[in-house]
Amino acid sequence: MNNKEYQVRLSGFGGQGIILAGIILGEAVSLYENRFAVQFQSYGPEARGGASRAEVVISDEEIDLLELIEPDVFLALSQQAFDKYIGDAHEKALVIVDPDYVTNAPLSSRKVFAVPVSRIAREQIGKTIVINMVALGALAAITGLVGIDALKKAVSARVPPGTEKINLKAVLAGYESAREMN
Amino acid sequence: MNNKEYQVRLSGFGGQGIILAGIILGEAVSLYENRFAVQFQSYGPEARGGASRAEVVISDEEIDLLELIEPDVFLALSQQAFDKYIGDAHEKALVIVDPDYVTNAPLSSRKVFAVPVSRIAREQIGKTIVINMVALGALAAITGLVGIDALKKAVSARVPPGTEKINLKAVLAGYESAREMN
Amino acid sequence: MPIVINEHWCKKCLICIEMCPRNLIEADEQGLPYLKDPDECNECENCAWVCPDFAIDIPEKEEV
Amino acid sequence: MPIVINEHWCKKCLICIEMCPRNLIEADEQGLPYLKDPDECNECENCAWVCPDFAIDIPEKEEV
Amino acid sequence: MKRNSYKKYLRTHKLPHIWCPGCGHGIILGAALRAMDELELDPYKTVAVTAIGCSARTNAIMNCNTIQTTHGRSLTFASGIKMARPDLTVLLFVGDGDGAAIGGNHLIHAARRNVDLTTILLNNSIYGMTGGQYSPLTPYQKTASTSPYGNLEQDFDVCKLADAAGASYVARGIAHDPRHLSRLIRGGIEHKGFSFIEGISQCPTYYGRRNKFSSPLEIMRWVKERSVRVKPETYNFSQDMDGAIPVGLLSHRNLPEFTDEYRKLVEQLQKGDNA
Amino acid sequence: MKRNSYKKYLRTHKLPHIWCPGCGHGIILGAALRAMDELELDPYKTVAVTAIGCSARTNAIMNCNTIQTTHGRSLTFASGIKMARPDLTVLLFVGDGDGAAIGGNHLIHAARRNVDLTTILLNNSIYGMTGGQYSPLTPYQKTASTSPYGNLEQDFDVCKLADAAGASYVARGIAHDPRHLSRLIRGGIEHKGFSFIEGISQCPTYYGRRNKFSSPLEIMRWVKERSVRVKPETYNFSQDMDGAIPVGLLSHRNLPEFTDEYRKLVEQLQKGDNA
Amino acid sequence: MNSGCNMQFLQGNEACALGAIEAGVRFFGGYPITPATEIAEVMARELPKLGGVFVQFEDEIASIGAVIGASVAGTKAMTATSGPGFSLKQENLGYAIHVQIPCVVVNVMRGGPSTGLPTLPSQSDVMQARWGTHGDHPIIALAPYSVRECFDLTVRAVNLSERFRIPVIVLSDAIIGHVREKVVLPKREELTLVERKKPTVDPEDYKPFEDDGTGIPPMANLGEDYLFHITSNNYDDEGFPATNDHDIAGRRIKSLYNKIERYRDEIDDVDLFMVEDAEIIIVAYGSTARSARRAVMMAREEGIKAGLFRLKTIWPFPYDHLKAAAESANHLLLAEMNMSQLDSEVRSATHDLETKLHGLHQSNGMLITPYQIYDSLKGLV
Amino acid sequence: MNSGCNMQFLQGNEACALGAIEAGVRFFGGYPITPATEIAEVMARELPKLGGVFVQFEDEIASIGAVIGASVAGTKAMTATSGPGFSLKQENLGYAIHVQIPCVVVNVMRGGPSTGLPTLPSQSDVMQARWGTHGDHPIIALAPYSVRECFDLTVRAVNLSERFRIPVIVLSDAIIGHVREKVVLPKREELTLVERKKPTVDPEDYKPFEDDGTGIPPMANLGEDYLFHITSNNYDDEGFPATNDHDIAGRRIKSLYNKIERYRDEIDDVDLFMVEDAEIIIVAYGSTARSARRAVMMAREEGIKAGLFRLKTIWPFPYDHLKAAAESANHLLLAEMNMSQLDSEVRSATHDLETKLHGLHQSNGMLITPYQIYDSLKGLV
Ligand SMILES: Cc1ncc(C[n+]2csc(CCOP(=O)(O)OP(=O)(O)O)c2C)c(N)n1
Ligand SMILES: Cc1ncc(C[n+]2csc(CCOP(=O)(O)OP(=O)(O)O)c2C)c(N)n1
Ligand code: SF4
Ligand code: SF4
Ligand code: SF4
Ligand code: SF4
Ligand code: SF4
Ligand code: SF4
Ligand SMILES: [Mg+2]
Ligand SMILES: [Mg+2]
Repeated sequence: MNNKEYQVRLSGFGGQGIILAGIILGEAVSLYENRFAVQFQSYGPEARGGASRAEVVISDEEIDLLELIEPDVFLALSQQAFDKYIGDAHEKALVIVDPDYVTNAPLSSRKVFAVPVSRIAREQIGKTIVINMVALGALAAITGLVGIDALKKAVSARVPPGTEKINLKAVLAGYESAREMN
Repeated sequence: MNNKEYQVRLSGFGGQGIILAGIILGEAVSLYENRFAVQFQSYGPEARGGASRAEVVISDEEIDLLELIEPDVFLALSQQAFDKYIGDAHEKALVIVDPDYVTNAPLSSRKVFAVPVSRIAREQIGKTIVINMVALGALAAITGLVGIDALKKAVSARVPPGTEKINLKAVLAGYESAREMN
Repeated sequence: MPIVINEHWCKKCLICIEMCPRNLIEADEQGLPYLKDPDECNECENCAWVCPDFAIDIPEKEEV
Repeated sequence: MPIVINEHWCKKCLICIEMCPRNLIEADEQGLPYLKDPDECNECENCAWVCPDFAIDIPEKEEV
Repeated sequence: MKRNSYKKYLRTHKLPHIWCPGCGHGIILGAALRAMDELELDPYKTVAVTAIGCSARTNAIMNCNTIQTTHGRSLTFASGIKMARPDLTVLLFVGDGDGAAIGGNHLIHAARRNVDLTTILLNNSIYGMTGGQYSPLTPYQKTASTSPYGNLEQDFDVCKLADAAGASYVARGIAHDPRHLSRLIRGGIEHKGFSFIEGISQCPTYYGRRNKFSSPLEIMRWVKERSVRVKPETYNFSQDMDGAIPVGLLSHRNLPEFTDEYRKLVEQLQKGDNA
Repeated sequence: MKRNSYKKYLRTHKLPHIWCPGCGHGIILGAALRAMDELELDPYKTVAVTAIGCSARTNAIMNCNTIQTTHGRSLTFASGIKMARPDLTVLLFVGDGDGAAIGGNHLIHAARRNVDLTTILLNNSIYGMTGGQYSPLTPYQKTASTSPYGNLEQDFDVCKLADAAGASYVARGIAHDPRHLSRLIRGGIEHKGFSFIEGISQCPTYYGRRNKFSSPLEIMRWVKERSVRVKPETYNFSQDMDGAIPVGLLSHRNLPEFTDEYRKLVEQLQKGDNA
Repeated sequence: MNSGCNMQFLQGNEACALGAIEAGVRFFGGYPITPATEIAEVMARELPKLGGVFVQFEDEIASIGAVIGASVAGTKAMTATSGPGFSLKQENLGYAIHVQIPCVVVNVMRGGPSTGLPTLPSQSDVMQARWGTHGDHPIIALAPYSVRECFDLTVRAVNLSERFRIPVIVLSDAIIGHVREKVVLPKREELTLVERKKPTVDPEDYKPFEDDGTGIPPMANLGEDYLFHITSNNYDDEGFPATNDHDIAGRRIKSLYNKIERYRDEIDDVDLFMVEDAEIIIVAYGSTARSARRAVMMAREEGIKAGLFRLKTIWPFPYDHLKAAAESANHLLLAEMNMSQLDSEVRSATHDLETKLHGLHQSNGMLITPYQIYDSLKGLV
Repeated sequence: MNSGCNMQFLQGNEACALGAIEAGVRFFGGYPITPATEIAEVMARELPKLGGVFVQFEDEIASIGAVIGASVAGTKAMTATSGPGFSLKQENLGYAIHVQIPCVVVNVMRGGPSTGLPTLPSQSDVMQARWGTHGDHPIIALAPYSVRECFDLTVRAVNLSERFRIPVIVLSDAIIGHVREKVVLPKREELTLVERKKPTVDPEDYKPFEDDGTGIPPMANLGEDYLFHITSNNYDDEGFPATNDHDIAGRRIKSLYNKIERYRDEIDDVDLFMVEDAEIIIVAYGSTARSARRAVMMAREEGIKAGLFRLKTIWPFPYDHLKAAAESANHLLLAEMNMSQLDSEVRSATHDLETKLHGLHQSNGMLITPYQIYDSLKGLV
């Protein structure tokens, strides 16, 4: 992708670690690639349970965009999240879904990448809790918005001590599985 | 006195009924002579105990003066009140004092009327509680600012039922005692 | 059916399962509770009382 | 004098008069209290304690 | 009362509600609705008043007059409503932060005045709505987002407080036993005077997660195990419970009720005037 | 302690004070000053905090650090002072309106936290400063400018309330017996934790005049006659006193004090950090 | 002080209480504070005789809360306070504005900040009356300048409040509240009273916040034929929370503003005294305007063409009226008992004019006297 | 999130808390409220490690009361809240202004009125920050527009507060408070910290409110060598009540205003972005200014001579700066996430200019985007 501002929306169930994924994506870009990112999310009671989302804007330059206007990249790990947040996604947005959970994705004009992140988490890592890491890896591979090295550093720095290994493994698994898709 | 605004300040001990006297003066003028009066007083804790004052502006026309600028008439029933409130009294103000209590009244240029109101109350009425009524009567007689009839009506209407007689007697006693002074 | 679970309201908290004195409720694969042995249910209504989501009805006899 | 009344502070409430166990305090014409019989005073300090105006001092023996 | 007839007090089209899975507030609301149903309260003559918090979410799903007010202030609004219209039945649902922190003063004063209001405090030991800060009912040493090292403050015995303030009906129930709680609420509504019912609820999302409870039920059970049934005749608010939680009707007194007293005054004055 | 040495805690150049003749507040302040004197409190290390009301007039005439705050909020300011500087001795003088009406919430929460503050409530059963309106401590049926037909509300037993909220030292004294009151205040200052002392005062100007007391002393005597001495070992806040007023130390407990708890946390964290 | 009788010598605060009673107020939630307490005291004495309710609450927050509650229950309701209490009422005042509950709040202004000058007059809560509560919101505030107007504007406050479903503030001051003067109160039958508009639709069709075309939704009372919900959050037409709906939120705020802007001709209220040919116009309100009127007369006697633009409705600020009046004047003199709080409003109103602006302000607990204003006028010619 | 380290990806609220800590704040009195709660949460975690005190109080009134108390006791102290809590704090805020106690109040603005839009951004407490408390009073309020500025302006708020003995308000908003972005925080030694000026006179000569010529009286801490009195009433130089002294009252209020006006060059803070040759100048602050900056760049690319006048200090309002900047522009565009609250201020500042004023405002819980502003700019050429 070229030198502009990329608007990324990550979404899924509450509890899937979507927010953490957004923060890690932002940190990877801004702390480990010395580029720029801003990250925001929904707050408060309305954000509890049900669908959850986190948003990141990524650029090579300083960013003055503090609200997502229309996502260039849209990741959805649940049907509910897909339905709720696809609304304003850009016509040409890259869409990434978990095909096991998003079964109905009417997206004629958009590029849709189906990455079975939950299956990968379960089968390759043995823990569904790392689903967000798998998704991050996949997103990195598909969009090229962040390098895998920076992502790995960001993950190591953020996750609870002792869980670095398994999380890194998950990121890589997602990355590998999606690499050929790009 | 001629057709202008008269500014009257009544003062004395807290508890001498100064405020009530002010209200009655105002009511006499405005309800029973169909002229105009506004009345104000000090409020709040600072007004408790010690010196007390009430102020009345009297005129034949509507009044837009809501604060005493300088009294034309100044009545003081205690030395403390005299000292505290004489300050801004008009050079040519009429001053009425109770000579038994205001013993030090340095008033070279002003007209001073000494009416022993407390003595009158005690000796003629037998109750010092009517001192304020005696003072009102005296003030009416000396200043002519209010007619004795109106004053009597106002007193009757205001004082607690059953006490009309004694209060009227006090007003008249004050009035008579001061009549010759005018 | 002695109890009816409204799957649109149920939030899969599993409280009903633990609170059935006869252990008659189980969760399906999706985590949704169901009455596994209707005949054993004595309609004690425990499950309905503790459901935080008003998701369990015990139909009136005459309604059944 | 076993008790000293500060007449600038005294507000003539008369509480001291009633609270002296020996009835030693009286009011003068102005309403100001005074100790009528100093010799009878045992310096119990009651009057000083109940004076709301800090107007009564019981001088220390050594100060006297 | 039919088994599901309590549902007429629900705005069912507002369901599912937005409480988290396993949140105790729904259980306590269910107990209250069943009490209303037993008493056959007329929804048109019933007003439920809440303030802000997850506790206040009871309101939008109840099918009667429902007034959601500012945080901590529901008792003031409710007092105005009851004083203006003593014929209405007024219920309150307050949170532990809402009712005992910011709203503590209104609680003790409404109790003192003995206004005929029924207040149900949904005690989940935490500020749920704002994401898990400690409240005046968070037990000593429990953690919350603003007591990461354990709560250093003592918690209120809020029933004792309400009683000391003058509440004439005081009770405590728990989510684990909603039938019992429902009877206590019913008693509170029937009682003429200020009724206070603490309902121990659970917040699995914040309180539970922070304090290592693995499920909503675990919190319910933890409470249940510590609870002991008491009776007003023998219970004394100062008695040492050795960590146990007294539940049941704790006190019950007949005291002059405020709107009643006021009505009598009006009658007396109006008689006097017209006489 | 010399007989008049308590006067070093007075700003004597501010005397005579502006209280009315016979106002009980001066007697209670005198009792407090003598307690301070017995304990030889260092005025530089002592802070007296008040709010608004005749009760707050204690402050300007006391010779120590004196902070007069907004109506009802003195306990919040005092909490901040004490938490920031636990080495200071902090005393409060609050009114019955100030401390129990608008300030009621801060009273119960400071009591709950058990912050080491000594609060003296000057109870004259009326809003003195604003000219005689009824307060939450005005007895039932007494008259005031806003209860011309007699007060319809119940009054608090404010000691019971403070105790129920968590105060670890609770006492009541009366203006008729300032020596006893002074001992109670002294005990409160010595006690480590939240101490609450109700001092029954008199407002002859408003409460007295409205309720047909002909002199300050008559109110003092009225109170005295109804008072009974009790002991914390045997006194129970729920006991029926049949109209009598219990005076003395009512309860006394050892509970963790908040600033102490906080200091321990800091020490623990700092040890951990540096280890 | 029987309000039936004709000529009386009344205090401003008394007149305010009597006005409320005549306007139909039957609930008063009080908390004592100088210089507003007399209003509560009159209410405490009079309301129970009329079957109305007076209660003194534990604080100002509770008293306005109860007032709003009583109003929801269908009773005209009022509270009165001064600066410190007015600050405390702000949160609940915002609630009432937001959920469109009528009520009247009297603020008898005294000197601030904080408890400041508890017994002395000021006009320093004027901007707070506009902006004291958080969030975007409109407000109506009226300022009486005589005892008679304490009565009249309280009646008007109740009426505007019921008509527009909005709290109305009466900004009195310690002078106007405490002064006694002769008044002849209107007879009951001379008063026009406004009652809130009730819904007429079927109960199941009632949406308590739906615009019926007037911008002012009909309001049912609690306990009658309509069930409804009120929320402090942003809400839809049915009164249910809509906290994430930008469209509804935007429309809601605009509708709150519009219901006031649209009816400005009913709400705006200025008293023009000798302004037609005036070269210098004084802008004033409340007790200061009383002095100003006198100053105008003094100036006119000297041949100075002075006039008075008196605000009886301060908020919404009558920009257009002021602009129209000021167009032909050379000078505007804003006289206020504060540090010139309305300065920006006056400048804003006259942004496109050449008129020169001057301020006469004083914040020391003293009324600005006629003589002070007169001196200022003379300084401008 | 160790504040020692250099580059971080931080949330605005976190940066605000860290700024406070770096500036020396050691007392925080909290009460939870969205979207400000994270500030309290960071303080709860960090302060005890530093020996500082975090306490969550029973409400917002108590939390600011305790903050003022702690400050009197010599500790730099802060509280944070949002609209409803900000309304509740107004009475005590006025006290702190009046008695000249330093402290910092952060208001992370969300949509009102009432609880309105609890999780969504707005800038609708801007006028309340100026006028929320009763009585005449000055105030200082700052508005950050980035995470880095949340840090910087909190430090500055603490400094200004200590320097001028006045509460300082940080007006953040739900966007700025919650956004995460990269920041490089200054090192401790790069920061200039201000400590309040202590008295140097002999204890018996200390008058805590006597002007030493600077307009800012030195302030002793409780429990040190000076005894003093503070009163909420109007006070003399010794701090004792002077509730009937008009002279003292008048001087006191003026001195409160003057200590701010006199030091405007230290307090005023505007960021001029491409304004020199601008024909259209946007006036904005906080998150809206962020969008505005972007819009200016977009417009410049199209050859539109746009510029941004950004308020970092909102109060006192920088009338002179705005007038100077606007002099050569044809158009001013005031962009705010509210119903145009600063309109009168901007009009007032440009009263004597020919510049045309326009408003772009939105009150629906949504940020005004760069594109919206850009469109408005285009509409003006
Ligand atoms: C004046 C004010 N302060 C703070 C808040 C933020 N707030 C909303 S709900 C809440 C507390 C909720 O806790 P609780 O009362 O225990 O109810 P729960 O959510 O736990 O049921 C707070 C502090 C507010 N809305 N208004
Ligand atoms: C917020 C606020 N509300 C009301 C007042 C007015 N006010 C001043 S003192 C007081 C009550 C005083 O009564 P109390 O606390 O009993 O003290 P007392 O004067 O009787 O000693 C009131 C209501 C105020 N200053 N501030
Ligand atoms: S009604 Fe009783 S027995 Fe039947 S399922 Fe429910 S809890 Fe079990
Ligand atoms: S208790 Fe209710 S919500 Fe929970 S699992 Fe059972 S039916 Fe579902
Ligand atoms: S010291 Fe005792 S005995 Fe002496 S006068 Fe006083 S009260 Fe009476
Ligand atoms: S008690 Fe004190 S104030 Fe009262 S009369 Fe005696 S000396 Fe005077
Ligand atoms: S946050 Fe807690 S209290 Fe709120 S809905 Fe969820 S579980 Fe219930
Ligand atoms: S009004 Fe009452 S409380 Fe106040 S000083 Fe006078 S007697 Fe004391
Ligand atoms: Mg809770
Ligand atoms: Mg009192």
